[in-house]
Amino acid sequence: MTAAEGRTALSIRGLYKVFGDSDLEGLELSRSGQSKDEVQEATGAVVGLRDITIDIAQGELFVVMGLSGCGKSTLVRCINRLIEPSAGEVWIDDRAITGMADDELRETRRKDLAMVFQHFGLMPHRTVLENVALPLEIGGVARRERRERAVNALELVGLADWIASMPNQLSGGMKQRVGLARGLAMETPILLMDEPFSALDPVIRRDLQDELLALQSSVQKTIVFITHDLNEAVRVGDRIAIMRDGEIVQLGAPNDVVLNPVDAFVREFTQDVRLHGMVTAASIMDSSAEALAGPTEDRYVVREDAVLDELVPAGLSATQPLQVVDDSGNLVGVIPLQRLARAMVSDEAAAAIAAE
Amino acid sequence: MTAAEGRTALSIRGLYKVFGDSDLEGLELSRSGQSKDEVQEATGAVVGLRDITIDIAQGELFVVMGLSGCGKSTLVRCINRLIEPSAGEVWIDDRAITGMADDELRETRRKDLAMVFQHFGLMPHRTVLENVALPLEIGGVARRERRERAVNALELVGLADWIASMPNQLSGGMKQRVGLARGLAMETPILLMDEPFSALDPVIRRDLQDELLALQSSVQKTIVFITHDLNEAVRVGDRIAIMRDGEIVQLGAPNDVVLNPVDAFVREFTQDVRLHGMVTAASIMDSSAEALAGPTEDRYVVREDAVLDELVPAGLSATQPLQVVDDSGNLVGVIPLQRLARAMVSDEAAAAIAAE
Amino acid sequence: MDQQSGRRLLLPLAWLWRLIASPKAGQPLPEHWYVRPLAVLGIMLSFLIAYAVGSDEVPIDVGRDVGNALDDAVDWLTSNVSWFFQSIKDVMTWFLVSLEDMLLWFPWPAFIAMTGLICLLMVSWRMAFGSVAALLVLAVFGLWPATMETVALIIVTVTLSIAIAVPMGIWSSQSDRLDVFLRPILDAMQTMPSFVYLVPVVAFLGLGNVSGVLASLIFAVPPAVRLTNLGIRQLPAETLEAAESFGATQRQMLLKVKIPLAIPTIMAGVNQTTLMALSMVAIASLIGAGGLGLKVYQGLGRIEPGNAFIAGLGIVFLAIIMDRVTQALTRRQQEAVSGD
Amino acid sequence: MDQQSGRRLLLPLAWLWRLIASPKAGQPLPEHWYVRPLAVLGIMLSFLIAYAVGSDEVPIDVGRDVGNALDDAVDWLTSNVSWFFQSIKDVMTWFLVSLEDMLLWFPWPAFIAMTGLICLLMVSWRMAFGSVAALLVLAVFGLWPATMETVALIIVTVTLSIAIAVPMGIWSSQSDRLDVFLRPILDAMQTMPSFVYLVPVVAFLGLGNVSGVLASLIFAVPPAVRLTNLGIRQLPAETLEAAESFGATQRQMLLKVKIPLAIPTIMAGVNQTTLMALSMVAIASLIGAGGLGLKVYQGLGRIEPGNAFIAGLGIVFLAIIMDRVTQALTRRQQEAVSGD
Amino acid sequence: SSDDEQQQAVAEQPQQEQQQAAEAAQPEQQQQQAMQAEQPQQEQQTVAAAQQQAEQQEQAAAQQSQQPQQQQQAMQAEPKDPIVFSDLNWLSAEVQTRVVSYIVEHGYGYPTELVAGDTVSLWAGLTNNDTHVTLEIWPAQQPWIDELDEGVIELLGDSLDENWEGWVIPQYVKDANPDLVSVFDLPDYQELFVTADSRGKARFVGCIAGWACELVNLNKVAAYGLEDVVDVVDPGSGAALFADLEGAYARGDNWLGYIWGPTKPTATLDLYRLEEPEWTEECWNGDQGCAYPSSEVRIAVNTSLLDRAPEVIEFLRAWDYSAAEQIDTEIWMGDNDETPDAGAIWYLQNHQDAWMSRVPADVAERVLAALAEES
Ligand SMILES: Nc1ncnc2c1ncn2[C@@H]1O[C@H](COP(=O)(O)OP(=O)(O)OP(=O)(O)O)[C@@H](O)[C@H]1O
Ligand SMILES: Nc1ncnc2c1ncn2[C@@H]1O[C@H](COP(=O)(O)OP(=O)(O)OP(=O)(O)O)[C@@H](O)[C@H]1O
Ligand SMILES: [Mg+2]
Ligand SMILES: [Mg+2]
Repeated sequence: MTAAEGRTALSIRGLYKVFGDSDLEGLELSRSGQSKDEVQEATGAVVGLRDITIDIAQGELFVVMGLSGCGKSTLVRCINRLIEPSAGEVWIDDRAITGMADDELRETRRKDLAMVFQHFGLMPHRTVLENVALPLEIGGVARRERRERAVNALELVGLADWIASMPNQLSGGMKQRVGLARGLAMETPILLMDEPFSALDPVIRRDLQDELLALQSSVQKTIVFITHDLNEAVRVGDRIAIMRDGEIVQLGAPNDVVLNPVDAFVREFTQDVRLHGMVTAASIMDSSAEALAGPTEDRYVVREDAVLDELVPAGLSATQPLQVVDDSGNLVGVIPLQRLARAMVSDEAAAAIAAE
Repeated sequence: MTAAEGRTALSIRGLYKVFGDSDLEGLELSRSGQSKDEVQEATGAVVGLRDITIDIAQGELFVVMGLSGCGKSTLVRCINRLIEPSAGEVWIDDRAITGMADDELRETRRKDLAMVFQHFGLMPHRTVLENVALPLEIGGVARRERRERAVNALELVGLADWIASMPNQLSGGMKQRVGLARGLAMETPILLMDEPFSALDPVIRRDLQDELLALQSSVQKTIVFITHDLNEAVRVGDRIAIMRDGEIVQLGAPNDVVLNPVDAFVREFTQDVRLHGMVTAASIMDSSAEALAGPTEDRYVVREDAVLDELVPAGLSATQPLQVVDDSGNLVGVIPLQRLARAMVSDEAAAAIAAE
Repeated sequence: MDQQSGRRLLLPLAWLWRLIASPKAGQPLPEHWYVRPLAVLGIMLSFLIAYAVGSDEVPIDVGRDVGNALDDAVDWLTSNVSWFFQSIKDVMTWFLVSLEDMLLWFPWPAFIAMTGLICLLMVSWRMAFGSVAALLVLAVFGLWPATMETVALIIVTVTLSIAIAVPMGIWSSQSDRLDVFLRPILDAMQTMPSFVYLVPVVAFLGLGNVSGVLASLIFAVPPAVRLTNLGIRQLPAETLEAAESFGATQRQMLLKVKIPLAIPTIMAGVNQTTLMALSMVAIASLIGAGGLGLKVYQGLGRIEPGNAFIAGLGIVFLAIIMDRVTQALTRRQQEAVSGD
Repeated sequence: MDQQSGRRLLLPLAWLWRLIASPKAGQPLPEHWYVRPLAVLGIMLSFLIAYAVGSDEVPIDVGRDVGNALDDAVDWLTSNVSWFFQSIKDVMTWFLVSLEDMLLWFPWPAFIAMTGLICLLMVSWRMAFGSVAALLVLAVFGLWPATMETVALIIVTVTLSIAIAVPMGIWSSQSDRLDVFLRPILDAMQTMPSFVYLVPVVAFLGLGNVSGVLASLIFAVPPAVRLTNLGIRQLPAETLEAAESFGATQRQMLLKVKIPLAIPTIMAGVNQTTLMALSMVAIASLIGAGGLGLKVYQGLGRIEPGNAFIAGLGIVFLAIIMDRVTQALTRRQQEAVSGD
Repeated sequence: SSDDEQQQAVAEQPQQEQQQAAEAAQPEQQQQQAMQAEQPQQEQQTVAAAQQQAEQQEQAAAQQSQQPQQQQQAMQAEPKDPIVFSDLNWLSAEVQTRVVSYIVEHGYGYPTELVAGDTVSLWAGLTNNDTHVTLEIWPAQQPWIDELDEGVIELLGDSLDENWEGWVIPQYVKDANPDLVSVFDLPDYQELFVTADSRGKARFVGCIAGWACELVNLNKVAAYGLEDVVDVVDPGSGAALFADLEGAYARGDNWLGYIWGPTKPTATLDLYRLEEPEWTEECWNGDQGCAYPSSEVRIAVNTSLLDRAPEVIEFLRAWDYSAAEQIDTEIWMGDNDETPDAGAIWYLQNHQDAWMSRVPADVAERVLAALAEES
């Protein structure tokens, strides 16, 4: 996980988006702290985004999730200004895209921002190759080079044999691969993905997630990835932002979000995720001085990032609390077997212990 | 769980459905054992169902699942003959619906078979109440009675306040509640549900699943429930049939299907299900005479239908193999702690142990 | 002719019929590699034959004989079936005359105000202004009585069209056979130049507005039939399936589900029918129908294009007003039924 | 008039304009409870006023004056701009005559075989049989030369319509202002009875096929403009959004994405245009155009409905063949572009 | 093939020349076609050929290209521009136009063309010099003939003598009501002609929209005091007027209306013309309460023709086609279900005295020669 340590590649500051005729009034009200519903009641304007501030690091895979209508698509479209933000700024490296003139914006879209769509957005009248080459054609890349880059990208997603096919000859998963190849062929540092896998069958979906992760480990792009599926978010994300009604209600690493939901909404949202792969030794260990000073003989040693599924076998063969060590082998806490057993009983208990 | 012990309410015997112009040739080939693809290659006919035989008990909630295009909808539509089967029989109690004349069939549809649709199938020009009353109107029920029954059904699904609304004023979840109410108002012994919750948001979906289970525990209908989501299937089903290419590849109780997938296809399909709630003591215990004759002192006793999540806490506090007893307290097997630990490590290991 | 040779004659016909009637006959030739070369060959062959036969002239000409036979048929109908047409005519005449009287009895400012209000409630402010302005223009141009006569004609034509077309559309939506049978007839009704049937219509019904209505009907009925048929056939399968699963009879399906759901498309058909009827107003004046069409025709006859244009403008105004109002109606119906 | 009173006069006009031009003017009156009573009241009031004023007659009549002024305008144009029309006429005449010569040079069996083949490859077996049979009927009815003349007329009309309509449709799809401006003009072109412009057209272009083409153009252009416009405006937002996200300029969007995707709808427009052009064939014969339309018109004049019918049938056959072929073309384009 | 070669050969000539050659050779071509036609269905064939010719004059050049080359050159000696006739769409005009164009073409050696259209379009065409001759102009009916003032158009000889206009009823109505003799008897017989849409009055079918008689009829109604007796119905077009009368006649309905002759119905149906007061200049300039005068029907030519073809102008001045000739031809056409093209040939063959008296002998000679080839 490459988390938020690197250089900031994409920075969103105080972003607002209000839809409708009376968007300015709506923006005013929203700024003064009124909720989406209140604003809609008062002015008829729909608040799409409300005071969003995020910094995304170079090479990070940043996931935005939330229920339908929470503003995910609006957010990602404000980044490349397919939707014009009502207020706030979006910075790419050291350039504010929000202030750009039309041709500068077009140039930025061509050079810096690629996008992959839920509905693929393929051009039905063009072959797969021509589809992948389209953004390059638009960007004025020479014919030979764009063919080369398009073929490379299609090879990367495993569609080298299909370059002459028409989109309607492809299955959904293949179409999305084309969409992905098109985004990759643009060779932009930033890739925006709006629910790229939501329209796909679960099996194909997992394949594509794997492929994305593999690709990401080699190309190391900055990716903003939208999904409404927490399993997917947890699987692919370096960090996750959970949105509701146009606001970010929680932002953090996947296990952080799952184990420490800030409120009932996020908890309900995260209920279906398989916790056992998520609860780590560190999250349930007892690191009080008192515990560390307990009986030390015959202890089983586990690493602090070992997950529940690994802890239990260790616990089953142990008779004393498990001993948790960090990367350098220092003792950082202990897990009494009783506590481990309680963590097993149910997801909620595990989360509760983690939250203790 | 009311499993397959009761009286058989719905019986499907040797059902075939072949689509296309050359359906008869296709049927012939399919009968002679050729696969869906082979038949399509040879005749152009699409095999929708191939030799389906199922008995569904009175009061059972029978789930059919499989990937898109495997024939689920075709199966359920053959039951009420919205699709005419190519061969085979469907019996409701002691009447063969497959042999019925038109008016008898209509009568059966009115009295015995209600259906709930993925796309709701509401009539946009009628109010919620009129929608729920429509099947009764069609069935010739008197105005007063149908109003009464419709209101009752709407109360049951919690939509009593919405009876005068038009369908397009409702959210997706509410629309499906109307669809459900419509099915319930018909007061048929059998309810067919074709992916009733697939079009809904995950949170609403879970609500409706709960509601269905609650309803079912009170009304005890015979339900054929179609889904492509195994989590849902496991959650609501008494038994599950998994289909592929028009055939049933596995049929059994939920944990049976999950723990003993007959082949790689079913295994891949069931990967995402949370096993820990599914693996029972019975499925991983060692019931060999030798094991039963092992050391008997200080044994921890567990019931045979205890699931892994319950076994582990017991295992953590035990030092000897766990002792598994049946309902009447007889010892039926033991679980060595080593074995329990292995079951914990991964889903696949658990399934493997169960399959041993 | 003995039976044997009779059969010999019928066999190729039967074969031809089988070929044409088979479902495959409804598809284009599959694209085999040999299709194109064969096509080119066929055309070259027919060139060759044409030159070998040595004449560009079509060798037979029976057009005049057939035409005269048809004339005789029309004559026969005129003398022998007139009682039938006459009774239709009487009913329609009464209807038209009363409607026109009613419209003319209506004070013109009241009519304009009402039209404006309808537009205001159904369409938009803009349209309300526009329609009031347009009607005022017609009034001060001295076209008010002609406008009312045209309105009466249109109302009668549209009403009759609907009365004929909607049941026919419903019926043909229920029967593929009827649909296939009707389609070329509807095509012919819409594309047959009206000059062709003006004379027979007059011979049957005499001069006047009734004949005008009948001639307009021929042109105005097809879109309503088509759209009614289409509206019912295009209904979402899911909704119909649901009704079917409740054990609805054909009749129940039609009355409780299909027709109510097809109303927006049927309304679109009415919109089309209205415009078609209006487009026949000028032609109808060739056979004695009055109103704005007659003014246009008189302008033509007197070589006064300016006056013809003004009357034509009246027709345009009426068309736009009726179009927008029926479209608004369609949209309302659509909204009521959309987004299941 | 001093400035003061001028302004006083303009103020209410400006207010009216603001009202009409505001976006709210595009919506129907909201349904408040007082709307309906007010409406009834308004109508009753206008009744009262009408009776109080005491006359049902419209008090002013300026129709004739305006009409005569328009006549003068047409006269002026005829005398002063004819050089412009003349040069158009020369080009089109050359085009028409060459095309017709070519079609007539073509041996008729070859033409029939070719039409059959096109139908076979594009539409269906059934249509191929039908078209060959229909054309053979026309040939033996002695209508071959007339048919070819009509085909030439239609080809020229449709070609010109497309050349005019498609760019106009594209342009108006890019500009809401132009769209709003064009819409009533297109409405007027389609609903203005052709009798209105026959005389001016002859005055400008003289008698003959060229005038026929121009008169048909007025009627045939609007659907192609509308459908081109619609085809581009109705494109799925997702596809356009994708192209936009690559940084496409307006021009690139139009050329690389919008127009290619709108081709099926544009083809549907061509289909409509063809049918409209055919429906004008008979009317065009009023100003000297030949072909089947003339045969129909002669049949009308000679009171020979049978012969008119046969020629009319020729038009129907051509219409059905052209309709099915262009529809098949549209469908092909649709298939190429559908199912993203 | 040889045709192709000719096509190319012709194509090499300058455009203008080719055109003229084509036009000049026209009579020759017709002869050829006529000679080939020695087959059972002779007449029909000839008719077909003539018809085709009449309608395809515009393509003369194209047809010509199939003629042997020598002939073209031979005829190039006296190239003449074609004379275009307005082909009005009622029967008398159609027959007359074909007769005259036949004589002009074969007798005077001018290629001729016919352009069809409706009356006003053809009038506009004549003023435009699109057409050069219109054979039936009813100045009394067509008030827009003020174009004459501009010197664009010249009215020549009479064209349809003995024509008449009047109010008629079918003879069987007259027979059933012997006392219905004059327009002044109409109030007594009002009931006879009442229809559903005539609002209790007698239905009176008036004159074609836009013609002068439309107003004259209204004036007469007023002058005869029939305003409360008759309801004047505007028939729209001539075709509709005739069809209405023929339909009523076929059914045996009572019919009252205006018509003029010679026309197809007046030739084929037995009609009774209601009596009206004698025509006087005085009454005609007053309330018009008297019979129609016999209208003069004139031939109109575009003034461009005056200098170009003086011999044709001479012929047209002498042309004096009578109603009797027309009626005779129409009856023959009706009996044989024939077209005006065939009717014109028949007239030329069977009314030689009539037309030969109007042309110089040499012209008649040439026409007769051409006619001899026709059958
Ligand atoms: N053009 C628009 N005009 C008005 N409101 C809009 C517009 N686009 C979006 N909205 C509103 O903004 C909110 C956020 O929409 P958005 O499409 O971003 O949601 P989302 O999270 O992407 O949902 P989904 O999962 O359905 O794609 C919604 O309430 C929506 O109704
Ligand atoms: N009317 C039909 N004609 C031809 N083939 C059909 C028809 N209906 C269904 N099929 C085919 O039958 C197979 C089963 O279709 P069915 O609709 O039952 O699948 P399903 O399991 O319900 O899929 P989904 O999850 O997408 O609803 C598919 O291969 C489909 O293509
Ligand atoms: Mg979205
Ligand atoms: Mg399905």
